[in-house]
Amino acid sequence: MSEAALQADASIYQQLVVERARRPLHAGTVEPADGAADGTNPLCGDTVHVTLRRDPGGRAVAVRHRTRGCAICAAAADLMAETVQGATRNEAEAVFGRFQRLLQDGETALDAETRRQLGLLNAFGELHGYRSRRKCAILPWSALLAAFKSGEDA
Amino acid sequence: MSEAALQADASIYQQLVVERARRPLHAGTVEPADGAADGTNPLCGDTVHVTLRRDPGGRAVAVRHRTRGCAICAAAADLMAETVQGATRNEAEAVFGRFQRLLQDGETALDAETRRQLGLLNAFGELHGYRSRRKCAILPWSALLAAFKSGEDA
Amino acid sequence: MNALSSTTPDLSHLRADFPILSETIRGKPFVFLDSAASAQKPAVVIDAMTHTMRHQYANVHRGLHWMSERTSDAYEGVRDKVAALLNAASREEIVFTGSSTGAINLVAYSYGALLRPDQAVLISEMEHHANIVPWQMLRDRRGIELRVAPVDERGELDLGAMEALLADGRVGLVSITHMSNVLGTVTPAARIAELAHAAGALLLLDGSQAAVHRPVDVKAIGADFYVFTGHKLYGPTGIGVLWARHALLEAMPPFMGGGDMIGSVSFERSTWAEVPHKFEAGTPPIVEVIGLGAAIDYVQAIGMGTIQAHEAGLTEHALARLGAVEGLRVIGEARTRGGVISFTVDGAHAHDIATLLDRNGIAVRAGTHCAEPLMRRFGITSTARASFGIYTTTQEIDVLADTLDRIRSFLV
Amino acid sequence: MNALSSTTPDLSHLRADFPILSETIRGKPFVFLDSAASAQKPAVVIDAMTHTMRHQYANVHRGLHWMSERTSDAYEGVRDKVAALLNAASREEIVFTGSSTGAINLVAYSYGALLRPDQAVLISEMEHHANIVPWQMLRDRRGIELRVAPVDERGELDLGAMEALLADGRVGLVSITHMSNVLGTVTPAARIAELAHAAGALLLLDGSQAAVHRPVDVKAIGADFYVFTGHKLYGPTGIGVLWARHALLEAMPPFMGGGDMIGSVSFERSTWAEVPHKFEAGTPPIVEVIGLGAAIDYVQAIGMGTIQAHEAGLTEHALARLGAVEGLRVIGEARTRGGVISFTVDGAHAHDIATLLDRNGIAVRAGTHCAEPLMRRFGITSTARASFGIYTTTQEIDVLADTLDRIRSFLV
Ligand SMILES: Cc1ncc(COP(=O)(O)O)c(C=O)c1O
Ligand SMILES: Cc1ncc(COP(=O)(O)O)c(C=O)c1O
Repeated sequence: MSEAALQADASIYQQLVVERARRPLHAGTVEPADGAADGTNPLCGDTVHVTLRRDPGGRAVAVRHRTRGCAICAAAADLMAETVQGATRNEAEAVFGRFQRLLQDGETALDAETRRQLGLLNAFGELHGYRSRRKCAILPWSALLAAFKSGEDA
Repeated sequence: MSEAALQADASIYQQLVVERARRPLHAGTVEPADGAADGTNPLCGDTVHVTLRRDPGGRAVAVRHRTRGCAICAAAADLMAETVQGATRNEAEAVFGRFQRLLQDGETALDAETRRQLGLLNAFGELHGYRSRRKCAILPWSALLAAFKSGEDA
Repeated sequence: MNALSSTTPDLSHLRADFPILSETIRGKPFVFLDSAASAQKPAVVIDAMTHTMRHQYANVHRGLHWMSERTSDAYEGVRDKVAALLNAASREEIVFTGSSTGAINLVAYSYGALLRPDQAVLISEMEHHANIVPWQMLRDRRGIELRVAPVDERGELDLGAMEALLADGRVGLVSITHMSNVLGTVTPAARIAELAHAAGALLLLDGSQAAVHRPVDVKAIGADFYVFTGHKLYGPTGIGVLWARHALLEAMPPFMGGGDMIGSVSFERSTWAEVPHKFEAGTPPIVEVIGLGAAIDYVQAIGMGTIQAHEAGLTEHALARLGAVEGLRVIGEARTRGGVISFTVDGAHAHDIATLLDRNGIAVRAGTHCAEPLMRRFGITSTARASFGIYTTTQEIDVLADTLDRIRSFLV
Repeated sequence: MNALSSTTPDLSHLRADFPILSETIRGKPFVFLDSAASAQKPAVVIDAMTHTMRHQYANVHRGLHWMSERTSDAYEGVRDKVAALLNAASREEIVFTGSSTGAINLVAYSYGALLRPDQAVLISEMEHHANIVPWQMLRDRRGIELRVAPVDERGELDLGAMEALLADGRVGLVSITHMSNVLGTVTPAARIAELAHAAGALLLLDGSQAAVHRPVDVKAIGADFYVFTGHKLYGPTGIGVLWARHALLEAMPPFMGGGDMIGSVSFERSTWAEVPHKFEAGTPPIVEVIGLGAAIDYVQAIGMGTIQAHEAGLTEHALARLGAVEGLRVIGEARTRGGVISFTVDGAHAHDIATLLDRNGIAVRAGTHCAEPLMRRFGITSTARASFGIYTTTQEIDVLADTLDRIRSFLV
């Protein structure tokens, strides 16, 4: 097993992604929750269940996910939960917007400030060369935004 | 209008073909007839009506056609009527067999004896390079064979 | 005699793009005047297909791997090109089929299943069999009525009669050619859309000919369905297009079942994929779609308006030249027309004309042109037809006219 | 480890015939193990298509001119090649469609219209969606029953259960895959034909995979319908084949309406052309049919028996090598099988495996493989699948196994 080959694997599945897929830090459910939603990818059957609790100002003070899916999806869910901790729905949408640009155009297309704001999410930078896998990383975010919305509608 | 061009035209529509299409020698109907049949080409709507009278030995002593069709079809009908004059059904079928080989393979593929037997029908020798027109030359023959048969069945 | 007006664009440089045009036929230069049956292909189309198969091919949609992703991108990219060509509202309105015939049958089966048995479909006397037989089959399957709008002596649609046929409000769909493949007539599409909609009917336009010869704007026309076929638009065989308004595609049941058109499958029940995929069952004509994309790029670079002007010039020239051939009668004299001219010659059968033209290297079509009812309308059994493409020249038309003169004197 | 038995033919010289195989993917040599989704094309197929479009192209059947006649000859000549490939009784039994999916839908619409609502269609648990959804749609349209024969743990058809499902004599058609695109299982076609016929049912075989991997003899099998798809047989996209016994084609109503499938057309009534033309409406995929002919010549020159032996050797080797990867489970262990191997790896999702293989230049497919019910049968949501073609080598399989080892240790 050559070093070069391992590095090639690692360029798309960075250490952080593999670790969070194996041992998520934000798995579980928030109880009681102010918002909950499921995301499902009909093509592969992967599902993400997101629950959250918000403070009176609308900030998500707790976000948890239960994911049955591939490593990309599981890690994306976990890093999402970490990143949007304390965010309002609008702020979460802004992060998601940046994340989508990262997946769409790749790291090199983004300015330094955006890259800084993306923080841990930069781990998915190489996904932009794997178009069919982008939806795996996006699935948790659709569930999150639906969870925010379900909380507001309730 | 160049000589070469005229010759090119004439190589497929020999003088005999053009003449018989314009002024058939065997057009009309035999009355009373011992056999009659129609041939129709559904692709172009051309029709050939063949009537014949037979002697006790089964020989077609009179054959006439009424053709609404292209020059190839009209000339083929007229030259057919001339060629099978006095033939039995079996003999007509043998002529038709030789004629089909001429259309299929061309003059050069036939032996001298066959070419001799074909007589006037050799006028259609170049048709073998024009596959889609062969059925125009064959149509009168289907009508003829059906007319023989209709006579026998009656 | 060289009646080309100065406003006619000169496209003769395009001939070099079509390798086949330098072939010889029976020792004569190839004069191809049968584009309405199927057009020849420019090298860019052939090369796009070849390049795909040599360098970047795999099945689309289903694969996660590099080749499959790249091929899917190329395939889906053509939907945008088609949407732009027709000015469709979105790429999701573009469904790939096998041909125009495939597209019309899709509508006849799928939209046809939504028609009530007491409704009618209205076609015209100048339709191609592809726009007659599917509706007859629907009639025989579902009991709907088939109505036929007449064509006048000039070869134009009788709009008054059409309005009368629509008057009882029972017509659910008007399905009309946008340009006749026999008469060259271009139909007043926007006006027909108004008439149809005023009577509560939808409008399908058979653009198999029109889309090749002029700019098409389905939004400006106000059509509901539009179909065309790749091989006439200088593209590959095996690929056709159905455009339909999004809401219609949403409402219509699927036509064929299989892979790629489903959401999920269980033996009890399956759900359908989003449009347009709902209508694209199984492995699509991948390489052919990519080739169609190259063909669309090619004609768009020339400009459909330029193509239309070029053919208008050719048609004018041809009508003048052919009109001077003794005994020649042009069938159809519509005021708005494209580069398709059908004719008969007194005393000479269309098939003999076609064969003698072929003997001289000139390819025209002879027969009923898949429009038997129209032949009956004009009291003829067949015509010879010369049709033009972007590569057609006035010289070729002159060769046609001169040869017809000679053939006539030889045959008659 | 190089377990290739000495009887396995060496076909590695064929790789040079496939231009795409020398591409690199993400900087790595291209290891294409996704032939079951769609095969790559040898240069002879690409060249046949290119040659047609560059030198000898026009629409078929309708034209009297030289180009049209020559193109028609080439097109019709392929019917003989297909008939020989399948050992059909005559060329008239060969119908060209757009794909396997198109062919099965043709039967579902056309033969399906001849079934009585109290009859049933019997499929199996291991069908591709292309052989499930058309029958569901027929059920929903006509009220027939859809029965499903189970698959055992090994991935073989349960023939006892099948016989029981046929026992009441109400099954009109058995429609079964000749080789599973997921499990590799080759079904006992002749035995199924006996069972079906004994119960008064006809048999359709979905040969989309089988026809690629082994000799097929529809007469020896005793089948009634057989379908396959060009793009998996090293041929073009956009072309499929339906074979059916002549008497069946005669009895069946047409599927699509349009040009070339009619005898004559009037608005009141149309008559149909002779088979097989009755089922080929509109301009067919001309260039694709010609390309399919080149593909058939190519595989026939190698020999379908040789191809089968080659893939049997590869499959044996692959089962041994993959079986040694920790946590890897092969789905399907049929005793008669072809070169398609689906597997799961404990703790690693199929999509991650596919992506990491792709990162290393190796193309496999991951997902449900258009066979969701079969996934459910085996209690899984997806698999990774490696599938072999005539150009596949044991070295490629070794690279796959080694890379899987590494990926596993990396991911799990
Ligand atoms: C067993 C089987 N049946 C049917 C099909 C459908 O073939 P196509 O997509 O070419 O119509 C496939 C392949 O996708 C297959 O593997
Ligand atoms: C007006 C018109 N409609 C429909 C068709 C059918 O097109 P296709 O044979 O490609 O399906 C044609 C051409 O043949 C046509 O000219």
